[in-house]
Amino acid sequence: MKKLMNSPADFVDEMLEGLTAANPSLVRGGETGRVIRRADDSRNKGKVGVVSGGGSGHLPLFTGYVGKGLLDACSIGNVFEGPTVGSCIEAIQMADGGKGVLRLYGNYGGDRMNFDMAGEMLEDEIRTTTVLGTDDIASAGPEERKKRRGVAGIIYAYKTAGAFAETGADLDAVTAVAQKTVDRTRTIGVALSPCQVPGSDKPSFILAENEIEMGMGIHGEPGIWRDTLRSADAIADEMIDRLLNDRPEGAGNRASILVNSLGATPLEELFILYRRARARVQAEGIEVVQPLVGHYATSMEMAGASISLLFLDDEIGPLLASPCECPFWTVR
Amino acid sequence: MKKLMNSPADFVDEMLEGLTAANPSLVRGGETGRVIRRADDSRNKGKVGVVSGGGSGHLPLFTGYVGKGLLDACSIGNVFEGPTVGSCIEAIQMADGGKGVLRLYGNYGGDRMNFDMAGEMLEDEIRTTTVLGTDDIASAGPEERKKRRGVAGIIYAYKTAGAFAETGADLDAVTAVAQKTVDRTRTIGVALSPCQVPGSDKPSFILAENEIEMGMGIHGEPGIWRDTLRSADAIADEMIDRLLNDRPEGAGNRASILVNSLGATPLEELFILYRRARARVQAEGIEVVQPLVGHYATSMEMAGASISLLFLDDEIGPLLASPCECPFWTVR
Amino acid sequence: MTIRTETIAAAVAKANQTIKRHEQELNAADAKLGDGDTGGMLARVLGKMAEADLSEADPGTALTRLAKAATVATGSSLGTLFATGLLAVGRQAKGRETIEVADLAAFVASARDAMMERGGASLGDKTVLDSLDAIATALQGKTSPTEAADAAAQAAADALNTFRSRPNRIGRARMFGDQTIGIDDPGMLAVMHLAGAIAE
Amino acid sequence: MTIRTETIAAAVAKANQTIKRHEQELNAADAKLGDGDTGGMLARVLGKMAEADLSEADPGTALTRLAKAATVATGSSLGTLFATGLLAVGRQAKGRETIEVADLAAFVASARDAMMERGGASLGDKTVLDSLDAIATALQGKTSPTEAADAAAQAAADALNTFRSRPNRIGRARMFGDQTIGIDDPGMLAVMHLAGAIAE
Ligand SMILES: Nc1ncnc2c1ncn2[C@@H]1O[C@H](COP(=O)(O)OP(=O)(O)O)[C@@H](O)[C@H]1O
Ligand SMILES: Nc1ncnc2c1ncn2[C@@H]1O[C@H](COP(=O)(O)OP(=O)(O)O)[C@@H](O)[C@H]1O
Ligand SMILES: [Mg+2]
Ligand SMILES: [Mg+2]
Ligand SMILES: [Mg+2]
Ligand SMILES: [Mg+2]
Repeated sequence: MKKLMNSPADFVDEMLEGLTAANPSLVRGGETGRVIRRADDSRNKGKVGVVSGGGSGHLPLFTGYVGKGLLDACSIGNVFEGPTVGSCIEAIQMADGGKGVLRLYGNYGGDRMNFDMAGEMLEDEIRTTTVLGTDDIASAGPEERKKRRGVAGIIYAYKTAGAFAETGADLDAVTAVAQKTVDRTRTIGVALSPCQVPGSDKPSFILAENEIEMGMGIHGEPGIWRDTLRSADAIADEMIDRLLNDRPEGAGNRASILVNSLGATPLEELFILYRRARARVQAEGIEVVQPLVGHYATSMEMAGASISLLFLDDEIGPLLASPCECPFWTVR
Repeated sequence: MKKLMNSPADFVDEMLEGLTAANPSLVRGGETGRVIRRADDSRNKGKVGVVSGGGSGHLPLFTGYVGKGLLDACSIGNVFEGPTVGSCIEAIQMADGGKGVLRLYGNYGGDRMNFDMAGEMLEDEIRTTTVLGTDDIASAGPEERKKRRGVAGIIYAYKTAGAFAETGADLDAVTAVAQKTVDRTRTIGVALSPCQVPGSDKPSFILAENEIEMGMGIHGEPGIWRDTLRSADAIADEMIDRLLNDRPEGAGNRASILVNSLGATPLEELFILYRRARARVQAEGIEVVQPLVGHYATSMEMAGASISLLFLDDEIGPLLASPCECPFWTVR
Repeated sequence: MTIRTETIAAAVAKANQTIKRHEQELNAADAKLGDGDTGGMLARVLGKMAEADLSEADPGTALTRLAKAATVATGSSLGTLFATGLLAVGRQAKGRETIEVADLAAFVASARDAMMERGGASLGDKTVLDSLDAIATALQGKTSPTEAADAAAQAAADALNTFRSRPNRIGRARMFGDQTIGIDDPGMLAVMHLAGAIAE
Repeated sequence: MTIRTETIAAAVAKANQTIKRHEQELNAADAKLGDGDTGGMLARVLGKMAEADLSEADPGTALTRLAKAATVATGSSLGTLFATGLLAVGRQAKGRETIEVADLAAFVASARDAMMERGGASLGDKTVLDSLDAIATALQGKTSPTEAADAAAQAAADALNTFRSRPNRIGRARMFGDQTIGIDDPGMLAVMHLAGAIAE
């Protein structure tokens, strides 16, 4: 697999250099150099901080969502590795304006251990809470929902928690909104072709010519089935069926749809998927609001797409619609 | 090559359906169904209209740039085919608020013939002018600059012409600004892997494992050389060298850089390229302003990237910085 | 013999079948020099033309309707040029109940000229223009339909052979420069198949 | 025999060499069940540890410095657990000039327990915990360094063999369920190589 890169060892740092050079609203900080924070420092805003973190290779996740009404800071690890405990500590410190910090990140072992350690090490100085993204319905059954991994749908929780924090809400309230958003978000992905970790001599998995995998994870974790390619409508139908079958309690009749490219899949195909997904959701009597179609959470050059549904209620609906501003997502 | 699609014959129409469903600021119109116009109809804005058009398969080009401060309407053809004359006529009509319409599109045979025919057929009703995007330095030498094809850099002309039209400038003035922007824009691309036209049974070209082509066109037109993959810095250096060697007269010392994915190449790699490109341009004593890094003009799932430079002057600098709003590019 | 609307409709039907048969061959020829869509595009265009309603149309009107069907089906260079040529011929035939075989040479020449004007290419650039030019010349003085059809088919085949050893000088293919020497121009190849089909 | 900071430094150097040699093998083992980075990650971690400045450090301080080097190098599950284990052992050794071989069993057990607490896995889940548990048991009562090293290496190899036929129950590998039966856990494979290297 060909990549436009220099030494694999420099991949993440050079990427962060370019990211911040191109986006002056993002500042790289900390001794580790592996934290991105808002240029308009959150510490003197007297608001609850919201931090995230995760491995590299998922842009715009995670660092790209630092901005007003979203994240205050974000730690970032090597490709597909959790962020180091040092970078998690720094991210929490940079987000802390004295009102505490929500740690909001995906349910992966390394991420969890490092954010936990960071929280423990700071517990005398900064009050922190945790919400884990667990939106991927392919990764565990409904009875084991807490074990599910987090994928693209976490950006919905960034949005609502970030927006609520901007209103001056306290840490417990912001945490509750983030948790509710995660609880009401469902995602499923379909992979068409793999990606390759820089420096590795093999792709992360292998799919035969014309083979796809439903429910595969963003690092190549196994999915629900592997079979030959089907039509976009058939694929969208199955994804929407599975999402609707896993509807949260009290889902209501308004939802946002996120159709996300895993990387190489172009906008054309996303819009073809969205067209069907929307029709299917509407046919269930659910109103579709604030749709998102594009590259929101990727796995480098992996081909495929994910579909997420966020079932809105009267609290998180307005928070999704309220203003936010980062290089990859603007609401006005 | 695997694609998330239904029948190839429906590819473009289903894509447009999804595009407009996801983006209420874009309205699909005309008898042909192959025109996108602003939802806030441009016809009663008393301004010069700016239209573009081209083949499908390049999203966000061309239709994605319809919006305030950019295009008023856009005709769209089948994948890699020019827009039909009927759709060009409709696009011009939808953009016309009585002050004339600039036809601003890439220098490709089919596009040119159809926009020419449309202009001729409307000449008794609507005054139109033409500016052709010719930014791709790999497609002809400096002495044949007018023969060059248009690639990603055309979005700069959308931006300046669109912004100038919003100020109430007349058709000749808007046309002159578009032409000046094209004259001051230079692009070069590098391809890593091909794309495939829906319905075709072969990719548009073949590159061996580890082979790349410098200067290849967005439909697979031949480039400058084909050789094994090099480091991102070496590639960025060559691209910037070639762009700077082809600097327009009176280039000045301020430029915008656009690092654009041809489709499959992820943001991580674009930022690694941008980091180097920016450093090289700055080392020439050129200030970098308003950089753009992302998916701005693609060839579906083609892997690779293009770099464009727009050399600013006191007229187009402020036009690049002034507000615009479309689903894929917002300036405030 | 005279050419009526039914003659035109029959020719379109034949051409449509032929192009379907050669669709992937033409795509492959175009892929060597361009974007590999000549066959798919022509199949679509001729398919739409074959569906066009030619009822109660004199030959001129029929040709104009066919041209419109082509312009609705595509905006590609070749498709648009094809429509341009049909429009030009339709304009010549305007108001006439029938067309004589003897008129064909002038009609093809007028298509060629309109296409030259629209596309900006010149004779010798190795395009469909060169095929049409050869056909126009070959048709001169021909009055019997079979004689005319054979001459046109032969001229199209000869033009393809003659130009194979020259470089393309227009459109996407131009950028391949001397690499195009020895390679068939996909547009000329298509004209050969079409002329051959009508001759049958 | 007693273990000093130099003994620890030498062991790290050896481990570093060994891991480099097995980097792609470990990646390949992880690729079957996870994201294929175990080898690359451990090579990076041990490389950083080998560079750590252990001058003027007693064993406890040395272990803590090594743990810090590991936490700076990675945030992966295994790397973070590895650092967690080293920190626990460092805490036990705190203030002592030397460590006795006889202490090793308890030290490894404390690493195992700290890692269990941090990672939330249990014994039997087919992870490095099971290897460490086997090593801790094997070290019990061993006082000679070679005897201890051999016992540890053997225990790690045995654990790998024993668990091969069981399913993984934690982390990414869990999701493959019974497909993991018959496959080596990459973390356990790494412990086997490391224990083997130190035994040499
Ligand atoms: N400007 C032109 N004048 C005459 N013929 C042209 C011109 N441009 C293209 N052609 C013909 O069209 C053929 C290519 O057709 P097609 O593949 O449909 O075009 P494209 O994909 O470049 O839009 C060429 O082989 C050539 O014969
Ligand atoms: N929670 C855990 N507890 C104990 N060991 C674990 C845990 N998670 C992972 N491991 C061990 O780590 C190994 C995988 O390491 P690595 O590839 O670095 O992790 P990842 O890529 O999943 O972050 C597994 O083989 C297992 O032995
Ligand atoms: Mg990993
Ligand atoms: Mg074409
Ligand atoms: Mg073509
Ligand atoms: Mg792993």
